[in-house]
Amino acid sequence: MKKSLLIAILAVLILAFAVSAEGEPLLIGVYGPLSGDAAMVGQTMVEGIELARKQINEAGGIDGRMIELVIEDDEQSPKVAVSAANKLVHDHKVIGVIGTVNSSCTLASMEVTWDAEVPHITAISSGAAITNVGNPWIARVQASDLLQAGAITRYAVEDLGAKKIGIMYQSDDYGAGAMEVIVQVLKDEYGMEPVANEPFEANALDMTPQLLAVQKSGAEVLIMWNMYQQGALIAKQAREMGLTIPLLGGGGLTNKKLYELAGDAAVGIVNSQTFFADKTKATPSAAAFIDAFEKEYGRMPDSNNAMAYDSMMIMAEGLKAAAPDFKNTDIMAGILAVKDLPLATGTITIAPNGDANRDILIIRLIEGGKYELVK
Amino acid sequence: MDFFIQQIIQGIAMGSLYGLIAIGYVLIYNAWGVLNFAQGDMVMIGAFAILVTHIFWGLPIIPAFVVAIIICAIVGYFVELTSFRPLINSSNTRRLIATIGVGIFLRNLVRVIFGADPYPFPSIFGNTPVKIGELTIIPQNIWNTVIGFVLVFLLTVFLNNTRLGKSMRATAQDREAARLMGINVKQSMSLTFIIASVLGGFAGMLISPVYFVIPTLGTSLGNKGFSSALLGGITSNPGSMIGGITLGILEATSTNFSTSIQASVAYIVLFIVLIFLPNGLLGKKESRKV
Amino acid sequence: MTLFNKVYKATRIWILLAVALTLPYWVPNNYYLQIFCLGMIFAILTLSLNILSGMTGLFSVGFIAFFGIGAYTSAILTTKLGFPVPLAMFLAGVLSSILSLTLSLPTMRLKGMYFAVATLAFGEIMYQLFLNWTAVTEGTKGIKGIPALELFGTSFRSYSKFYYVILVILILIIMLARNLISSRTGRAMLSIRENDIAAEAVGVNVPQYKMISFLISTFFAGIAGALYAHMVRYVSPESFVNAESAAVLAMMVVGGIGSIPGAIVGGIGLTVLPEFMRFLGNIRMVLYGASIVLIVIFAPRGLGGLIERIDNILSGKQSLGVQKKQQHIEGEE
Amino acid sequence: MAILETHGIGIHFDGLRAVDNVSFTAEEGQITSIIGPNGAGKTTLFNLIAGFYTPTEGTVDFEGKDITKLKTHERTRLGLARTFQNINLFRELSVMDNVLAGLHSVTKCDPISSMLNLPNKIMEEKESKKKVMETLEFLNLSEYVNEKAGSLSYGLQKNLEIARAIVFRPKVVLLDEPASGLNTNDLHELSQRIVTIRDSGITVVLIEHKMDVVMSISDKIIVLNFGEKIADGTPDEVANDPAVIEAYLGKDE
Repeated sequence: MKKSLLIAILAVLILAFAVSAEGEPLLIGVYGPLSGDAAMVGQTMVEGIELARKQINEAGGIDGRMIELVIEDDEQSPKVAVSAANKLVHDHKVIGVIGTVNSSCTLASMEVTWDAEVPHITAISSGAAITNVGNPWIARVQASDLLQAGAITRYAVEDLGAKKIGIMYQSDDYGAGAMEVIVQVLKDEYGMEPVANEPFEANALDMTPQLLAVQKSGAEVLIMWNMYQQGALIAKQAREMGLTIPLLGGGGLTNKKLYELAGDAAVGIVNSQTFFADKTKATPSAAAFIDAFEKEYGRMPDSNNAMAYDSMMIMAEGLKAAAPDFKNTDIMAGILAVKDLPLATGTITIAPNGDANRDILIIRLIEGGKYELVK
Repeated sequence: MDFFIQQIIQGIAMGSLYGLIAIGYVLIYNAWGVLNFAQGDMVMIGAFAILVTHIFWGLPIIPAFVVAIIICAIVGYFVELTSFRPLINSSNTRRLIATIGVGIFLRNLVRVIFGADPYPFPSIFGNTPVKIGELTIIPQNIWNTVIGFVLVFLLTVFLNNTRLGKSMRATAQDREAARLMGINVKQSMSLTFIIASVLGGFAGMLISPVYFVIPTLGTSLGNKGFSSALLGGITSNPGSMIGGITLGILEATSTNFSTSIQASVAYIVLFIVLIFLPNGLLGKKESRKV
Repeated sequence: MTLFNKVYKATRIWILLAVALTLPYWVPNNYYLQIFCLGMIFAILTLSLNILSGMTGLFSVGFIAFFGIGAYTSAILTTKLGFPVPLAMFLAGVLSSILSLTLSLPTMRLKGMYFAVATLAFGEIMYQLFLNWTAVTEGTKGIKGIPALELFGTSFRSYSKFYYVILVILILIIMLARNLISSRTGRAMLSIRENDIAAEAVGVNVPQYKMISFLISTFFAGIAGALYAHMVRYVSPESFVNAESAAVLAMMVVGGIGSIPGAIVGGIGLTVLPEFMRFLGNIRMVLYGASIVLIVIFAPRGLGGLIERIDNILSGKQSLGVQKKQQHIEGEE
Repeated sequence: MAILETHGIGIHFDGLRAVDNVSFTAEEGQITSIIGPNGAGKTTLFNLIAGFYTPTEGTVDFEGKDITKLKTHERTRLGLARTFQNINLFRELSVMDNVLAGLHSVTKCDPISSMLNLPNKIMEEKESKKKVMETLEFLNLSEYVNEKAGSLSYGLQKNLEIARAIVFRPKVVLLDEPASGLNTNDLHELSQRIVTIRDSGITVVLIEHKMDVVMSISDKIIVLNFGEKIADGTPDEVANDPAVIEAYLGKDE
């Protein structure tokens, strides 16, 4: 009795396997911080990718084959990110990888995809180093620190006419990477030096020592490079101590929490961005994305949603180009061949080093926690 | 000069919070002989307790504080009962590791319940800065400093002048002798732990209006707290307040010397104190027993 | 002693060795192999910490700093100065050892908690150094393109080859640690852990032996760090944050403080196990915290104690039921 | 010849004089006992001689050399061993390892040879174990060789302390109340053993409360009271000294 049952189950399993083998799905690996302090960012990334996958599959997949996602957590740790990438590549045998968030995690784990020669797109990491080590298997949708920090610095000097620029940054891979770019751009393009350059701990609460130093330096503009939590603290504490100079920053500031935490102190903060969720001003492709996202999740997408969505779309371009064999070299070639592709975060062209070139947006937080497009 | 004074003012505001956190370390160290690495997370628990009572439940501020204090006491008692009492006769190594475990547990439990994102908390005493000449002072900071000192004063009075306080002190000095004197050692140790937890939580309640409420609130504050405790002398309650303010001022003024040193100030101070001033600023010398 | 006991005793080490040597052939794929490699590197680190904390009773809360020093040293020597990898790995151990003097020399007088806090401060300061000393460490950008180990014309870039390098080093360090325990030096360390007053009375120069313990343990930790650097081939400060120190401590506790097999099981176990618990998300960390406390309370000897007990039963030294008193290098203060 | 001498040694803690201006000599090859009521400063005197405390005044001479500035482990190396009144064993280590540790000051094996199991280590370990077994046999401890020190009975632990102290053949051994907690049969055996230790060429300095032990085996007795020396001499001289009788009057042993 038992034996026959076992045989029956086995038979069903084999059958099921045989059926699925026909239209075998294309496995794409996704990894990001899904637990810990950055879990929200990881979650938004997965949402964007999931939406893109759904649209692609609903449109008939790629060469008749469906895309299936395998999702792994990297806990925001470089060590775990390496394991996660290995799991995707070697255990799940995915044909493409999207991830992760922290630049240090991407840098550590892209060695794995590089070695295994698996096409890899990072949606959110901005570290300049990712695309300048000659890794032929990586592409990036996020605008690198070079682009973002460069754009904000130019905005500060050219549009605001600032002669004295102060910098504050969170001393980790996100903040320090951008700080170096700002200093470089100021020096190379304008022959200037920042009047203050103050790091703070990534989980610091009291920003006044740094703000006092900025105030003393007589800076006309403060460029801060950090996430929205610290952004809120800086805005609040700067206003409290009477420092009223314009506050500028990077994409990490864009979050509805920024206004919730800092209130009116956050009004007027200007930051660089790759995506602006305003249908009236958006390109048709971006507007379509906003519509679809709102329908799917019942809220407006943020920039991470958009970049993750674009990552999946660019991966799909690679897959299309490589059909029906889906050879790794063909997929990567397809990704690098993307040119003037209208997507959620703009019209994207992938440069030979893997970076997605597009215009950087500058946005400003206005009354009520809304954003307006500056340029 | 104004700039320097402004730095000092800021240092005192932050430092008195460090001091308040430090007292929790001191109380537990003296009664239990262990540095409680979960003390920083009690600060976080306090911040979340007031968030829940005042914002989520909508209690007016005073009852909200009272209920939050009760929550902190309960959490403190739970930690003592589950992770300190069973290990009372274990080696220091084990007890230290247990406190690290408790910290990880509390931090992540709160994160599971409330998420990793920060919550705003409205100012209780007003965030509109007061201008005195060129100097800016934030009312909340003054209040925090004052409340910090008042609490330390009350604690000292309690420990020196009440029967319960005296038995707590006797227990901290010599557990065996206290037992012989007829003191309920178990009870006074529990009480010490609960008071330390409440003081830690209270620091969290004072901090939340200045900053915000987040599960990782206690990690760096905890380190600053025990640095202050050791700087002040781990055997001294008033010492921790002095230690906290000293550390606060050192941190605030460190930006004058080097921009990248601020994050390490607490640890460099700690290292120097341990080497050159092992009994801290106000601590008593621990004599050697053969 | 039954025949089974005898056979077990005679063969256990060979069986273990056979399993270890053939592992790359029967794990399903490279992912599992990589997890094992990482686990073994952390086993070496846990073993190093055990020499300091388990044997000598010096409790370190910032131990990952020496792992980091080792990783950075080997990374910098190979990428910037063109040192051959094996030499760089050795020097990683040496430098980690030398830098440990900056911690151990001034803190030798400190006891218990004070010492633990000093190590924590040291760990934080080292992290800030990795982060801010950009000229040498590349700061937050990290050091990229670290070469894989090459020996006698063979590259050990693939996990299946590097695995054996780690295995050999792990076995070597286990042997060294075992020899150490049953030696004059090891007994001096154990005596400090057990009773430093009596240690002085039998003529042990306590500060000197604490320092020796430090030098040995950080040498191994530095080697572990170098192995990590050449396996991942990228190092950045984020890998050496204080939470990692707590993770190594947890490995030591779960394995059993002072137990060599425990350190191996703890290091590998706490690297491999989380891989299969990751679906739990944030709850995993809650359970992690709770299990540390529970193990400290209810299984003070950790898995190492359990393994030693099973080993004793299988080799006939101990009958099932009663636990005979046995020598164990772990103690109560 | 005096092997151990103190000259006007003294120490005070927080203004309290624990030992005050004590001078005494222990002759080579003799048993010198230190007696006195509880709190007379006997153990403190031992701690001064062994180097656990630094004296506030006075000096300690060993074999005619001033050792006041030497650390405890340096004094042990010169051949000055001790036991503790309140037992300081390595509780979690085996009896074997405890006594092996006692050989620390006369063995040489360095950390590198220790880890690499070089021939010099193997030789030394073999010899050390032989010495340990001899000592354990002498003290009737051989059957416990693999037991954990902490699991032994109080009396055996006392014995083990002696084993650890004499295993390296020190020149002088300071025994702090070896008889406490022993029954009458054991007392006799202990006395015999202390005499044997002396006869083997180790000078013994003894703190003891059991007067019959002290009186029967001592060559010389020093009496302390309130940190000061009030008498010294042969057992007979001391027993008849009026100052000693006064010190002990009303203070029951």
